[in-house]
Amino acid sequence: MNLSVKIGSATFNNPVTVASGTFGHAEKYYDLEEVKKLGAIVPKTVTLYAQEGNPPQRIVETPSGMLNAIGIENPGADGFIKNKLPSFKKIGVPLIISILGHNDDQFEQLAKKFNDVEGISAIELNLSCPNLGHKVLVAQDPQATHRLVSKMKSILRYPVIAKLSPDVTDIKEIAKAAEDAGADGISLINTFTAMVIDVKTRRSVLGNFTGGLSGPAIRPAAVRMVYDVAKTVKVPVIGMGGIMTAQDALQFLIAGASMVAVGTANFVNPRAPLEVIEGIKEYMRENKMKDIKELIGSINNKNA
Amino acid sequence: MNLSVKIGSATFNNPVTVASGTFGHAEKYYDLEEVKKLGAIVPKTVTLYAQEGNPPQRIVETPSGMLNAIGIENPGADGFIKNKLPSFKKIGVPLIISILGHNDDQFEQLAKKFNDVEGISAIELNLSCPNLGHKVLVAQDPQATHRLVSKMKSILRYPVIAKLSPDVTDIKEIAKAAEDAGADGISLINTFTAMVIDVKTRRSVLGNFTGGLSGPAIRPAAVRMVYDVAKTVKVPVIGMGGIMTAQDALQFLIAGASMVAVGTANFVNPRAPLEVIEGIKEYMRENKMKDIKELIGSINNKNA
Amino acid sequence: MPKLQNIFKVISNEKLCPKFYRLCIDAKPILKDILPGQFVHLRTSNGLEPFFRRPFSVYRAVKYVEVFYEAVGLGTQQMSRMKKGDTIDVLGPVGTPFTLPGPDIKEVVMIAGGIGIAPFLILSDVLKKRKDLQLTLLYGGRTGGHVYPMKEFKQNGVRIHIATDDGSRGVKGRVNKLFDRIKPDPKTTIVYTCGPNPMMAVVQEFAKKHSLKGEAACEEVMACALGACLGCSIRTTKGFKTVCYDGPVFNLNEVIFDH
Amino acid sequence: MPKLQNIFKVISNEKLCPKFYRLCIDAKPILKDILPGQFVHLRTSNGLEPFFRRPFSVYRAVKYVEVFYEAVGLGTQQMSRMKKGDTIDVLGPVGTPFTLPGPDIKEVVMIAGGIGIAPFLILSDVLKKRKDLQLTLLYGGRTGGHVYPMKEFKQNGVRIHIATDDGSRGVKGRVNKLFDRIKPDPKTTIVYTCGPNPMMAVVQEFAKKHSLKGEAACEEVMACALGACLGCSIRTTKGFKTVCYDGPVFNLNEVIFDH
Ligand SMILES: Cc1cc2nc3c(=O)[nH]c(=O)nc-3n(C[C@H](O)[C@H](O)[C@H](O)COP(=O)(O)OP(=O)(O)OC[C@H]3O[C@@H](n4cnc5c(N)ncnc54)[C@H](O)[C@@H]3O)c2cc1C
Ligand SMILES: Cc1cc2nc3c(=O)[nH]c(=O)nc-3n(C[C@H](O)[C@H](O)[C@H](O)COP(=O)(O)OP(=O)(O)OC[C@H]3O[C@@H](n4cnc5c(N)ncnc54)[C@H](O)[C@@H]3O)c2cc1C
Ligand SMILES: Cc1cc2nc3c(=O)[nH]c(=O)nc-3n(C[C@H](O)[C@H](O)[C@H](O)COP(=O)(O)O)c2cc1C
Ligand SMILES: Cc1cc2nc3c(=O)[nH]c(=O)nc-3n(C[C@H](O)[C@H](O)[C@H](O)COP(=O)(O)O)c2cc1C
Ligand code: FES
Ligand code: FES
Repeated sequence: MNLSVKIGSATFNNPVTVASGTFGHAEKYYDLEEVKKLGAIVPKTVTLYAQEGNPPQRIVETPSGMLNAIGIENPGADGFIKNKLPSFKKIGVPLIISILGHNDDQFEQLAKKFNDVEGISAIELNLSCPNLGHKVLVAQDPQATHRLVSKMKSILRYPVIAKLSPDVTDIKEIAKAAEDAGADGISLINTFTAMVIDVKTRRSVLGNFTGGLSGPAIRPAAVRMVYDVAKTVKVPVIGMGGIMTAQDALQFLIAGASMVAVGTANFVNPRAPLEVIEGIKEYMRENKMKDIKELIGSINNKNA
Repeated sequence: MNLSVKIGSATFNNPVTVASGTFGHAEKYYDLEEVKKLGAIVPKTVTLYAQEGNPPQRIVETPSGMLNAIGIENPGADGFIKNKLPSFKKIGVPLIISILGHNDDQFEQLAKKFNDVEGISAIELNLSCPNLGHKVLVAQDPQATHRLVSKMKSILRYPVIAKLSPDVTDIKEIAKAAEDAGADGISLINTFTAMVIDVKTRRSVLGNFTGGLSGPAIRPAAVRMVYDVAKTVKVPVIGMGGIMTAQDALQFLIAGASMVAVGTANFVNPRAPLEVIEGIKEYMRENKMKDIKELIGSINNKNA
Repeated sequence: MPKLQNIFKVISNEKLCPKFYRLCIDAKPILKDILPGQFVHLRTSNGLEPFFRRPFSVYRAVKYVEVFYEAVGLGTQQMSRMKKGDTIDVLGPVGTPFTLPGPDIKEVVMIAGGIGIAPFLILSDVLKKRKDLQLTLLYGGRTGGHVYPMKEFKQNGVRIHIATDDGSRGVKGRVNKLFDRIKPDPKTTIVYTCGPNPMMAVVQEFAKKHSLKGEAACEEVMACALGACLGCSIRTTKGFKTVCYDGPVFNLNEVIFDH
Repeated sequence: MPKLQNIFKVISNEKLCPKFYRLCIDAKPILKDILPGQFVHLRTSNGLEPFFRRPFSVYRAVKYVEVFYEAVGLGTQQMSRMKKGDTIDVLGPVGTPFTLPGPDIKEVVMIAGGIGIAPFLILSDVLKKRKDLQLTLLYGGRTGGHVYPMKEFKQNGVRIHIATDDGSRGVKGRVNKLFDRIKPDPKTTIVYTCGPNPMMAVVQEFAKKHSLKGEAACEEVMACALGACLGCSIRTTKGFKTVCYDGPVFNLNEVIFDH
């Protein structure tokens, strides 16, 4: 059974990865033999300079999901490359590095830094992190998306994946802009901007006031956006949003995603990504599929 | 304790209503004495001509919510006015009539028909129903929203409430356009476009292919949009999206909504709207509030 | 706000055979209003999982309101854990009941598949009072292992013919294998059916062929069960009809089963 | 994918007093790895409600892994219904444990508020082996009605001083009313505290005043408990630190309790 997929020049043994910001690789806790089974790993977004992140409370439970306002706490590009990348490389699973700049110049410097690094498979542009107090996200603006993706493509020697925000009127338009600018792949969805108010104190529960909604609650919206994007662009799509089980992941693959990312589920069931891989294989066996390509985009959309 | 609120020239005894499409008034089932306690009733959206609605399956459960693709099944304006309105009027609760036209002319004709009707309090413009196969919804386009609301204001003798879709990049922009065009109130949110795929058949579960996501799953996104809109416009806001309990409704009021609508919750707990009214009173008592105005927009947003 | 949302006490919740249970609810206030074919919409959890209530035909409404159910998923599994003394949020009775046979009818044929037998015990409870009626049940089940409480049907004087997919009880095959057991007469025979759509489609053909009057108790996923959301519509020759309000009982010849 | 996610069997789940329970888990594979101050992250439901796991200090790890918990909300209420033989999904042990006192330390003062007593039984289990140590527990609770299993602390040779808000047991008032019971010496005394932030803030002041070394076991809402999500950060004098990975045990003087 062939589960391998490609994004640009990068090949992955299977279509299951972990979503950025939801997989902290703590050597002392993780079972490397199990982690090795992942199709790819996407570490938390790296910014040019270290960020200490948002004030607490940073997360809160919501019905079938959660809000987060971490604020991309990270050691910065140099710190990441020096202190974290080596242990990620040791795992031996293809790495997709997520980067975010607070302006074009920072994105440019980030691209150059990672060009000089060996042993990574692709770069994911986080165009959609809602927790930085921007008025408008890059991923909410087709022109900005096109401009930034083109620039990144002109610099990066690695395949470029554009990660989109669901807080848009027409996700197809943004995806198309990224593809036209040369993106090798599109990943979606990031979180929906949201908030929870503590009625006792009449304050927002999150220290950052607003946060990003993720988890099964948003899955139906994510599946629909992935379907819309997959039928709009020719490049591979990485689908995510509320995947807890293989059944959930199959919805995204059937809708047209070439890869799926498990995010929030890692917090509830750290074994979810492996269970998803096993479940996809089982489904393909039952349905006599020899190649994951038979599954990807196999939706019967007569009634679309 | 004063719970009454105003939208334009219309006054409501309390800020709790039912969301359009979620309250079918079946005389043979409902306890009129209880229904009388509502602040207002918003019947299902009425279109100019009768619509038979979408093919089954029309609804499906999702994590902490549901999808619906009813397709605005309704008897049309004349049928509604003749056969349904009288029994709604009999209840004696202020009526907010939700209307949707498939083009400006239909909206115009609907406005004229309801101008000729007595005993309604306001008109809600459904600018956001995602289940009619439109490419772009009116509520996704500030210009179209402005144009349509102005036209409706120029015709209607009743207060006009613009109901917005959450499937937009910047809800504030749409709300502002509606207010600038003279809307007496803004109601939000309608459902998020979404879909569920049956992995056995590889078809969309809903006969209409996509549907609208509602229920507690979307509440955190709804609260944030209501907060954004309430601080952007001066006209009253009707907040909705996943309200199941008084605690949920309080989040919307504290965020700045002058009224709240209970929707999907009616299906799970038909008494939810009454429990919400009671819970709001209790909260005001505990917090020594004499007027609902002390509660509306009382959020402490220092950290915003 | 409906009159008919009530919190009642569970009297018993008996496991009859693997996966099949009988829930007994102390529901005096609604007991007398229930008509054969109507259903109750039960909240199986106080939380959000599952999100919807679950609809169940009333199986019997003599002393208590009884529901005969199969544990197929989360909601019915939660029900299967209910114990005497627990409270349950019951919405109902709702829905359009069976039309009882007119004076010209002499034979009532109830054709059920699987759990579709549920609405027929209460129907026979009512019809047994009419001594001039011959009650027959054609029942198709997966296997004899699922021993349904046929005793009560017998006590109601119902003639019972059984078919099982594996032949472990009664005739081997689907319920249509039992059609030859009845001698239908268009003027004096009426058919009531409840079960999977493919089965009811076969019954519809059979009724058409012998031009029999009949009714079908249908299923669709439901939200409100009050005719409010218009979510449970199915296709009929008269357009979309809600299963919860226009149905669940429909004229057998008007239902379009191809969905 | 962490080594330490396991499905274990519940041995017992005893109700000690209204709302306080003691859950006993058969967790041999991890039993020996657990250090005082570490915690386990429990999945209280197989469903999505509540959505997160729930963190609990290990109360004792002798024969079984024990958790002493208070039923405050949905997750702990679900736990309170667990029975012998049930399975439970346990993530852990995780977190940074207490630093055990050095050879120069002669007196260990454990200052606990409410359920904050949980991590101190296992601590005393370990420290009692050091005969040169005087173990003291200053405990502040709501009311004497909540009879905590002080017996085991006594068996570990712990000197116990109790204060209750309503004075129904021990001194009336907060735990700070008990500070005068100890004669702290900066060189030989160490303070460990766990409880509500306002209480630990008072303990911090007290420690500062007498320039005592100490550690605090802190709380924050958690998602992963593996240092992955960076969601459980609190303020410290050294910047944001995760309670699950850098903590839950922190240097008492470095925690900023004003959140
Ligand atoms: C009017 C009516 C009367 C019914 N009477 C009975 C009865 O007397 N006894 C009984 O056991 N069942 C009855 N059902 C079916 C029962 O409602 C479903 O089995 C139940 O809702 C399944 O819930 P669940 O959470 O256990 O399973 P789910 O996890 O919701 O689903 C499990 C399986 O059941 C199917 N299902 C879910 N909801 C429905 C539904 N509303 N109708 C049909 N299939 C569904 C799903 O598609 C899935 O295949 C009736 C349904 C209707 C509409
Ligand atoms: C490291 C650590 C160790 C803990 N050890 C214990 C223990 O040994 N025994 C024990 O009874 N409790 C302990 N707690 C607290 C326990 O995790 C919470 O009481 C529990 O998560 C509440 O879950 P719930 O669903 O019952 O309540 P919820 O409905 O989630 O909340 C009820 C109340 O508890 C508060 N709460 C929720 N989650 C937490 C949390 N993670 N920390 C603090 N308060 C919270 C909420 O704000 C709310 O006020 C510990 C917490 C942490 C972080
Ligand atoms: C705690 C947390 C932190 C996240 N951090 C990042 C991040 O740093 N960069 C990013 O692109 N997405 C981040 N995300 C978004 C996820 O990668 C993912 O797009 C989103 O959560 C939807 O998937 P899910 O529902 O499976 O979690 C984060 C999500 C969570 C819950
Ligand atoms: C079954 C169903 C039918 C609906 N029909 C309409 C409608 O006809 N017109 C409209 O403006 N909104 C309609 N809505 C949207 C609701 O009015 C409401 O805006 C949305 O569901 C969010 O609120 P909730 O989460 O409380 O349901 C419908 C929602 C549901 C679930
Ligand atoms: S379930 Fe709502 S109309 Fe039938
Ligand atoms: S809970 Fe995820 S980092 Fe602590």
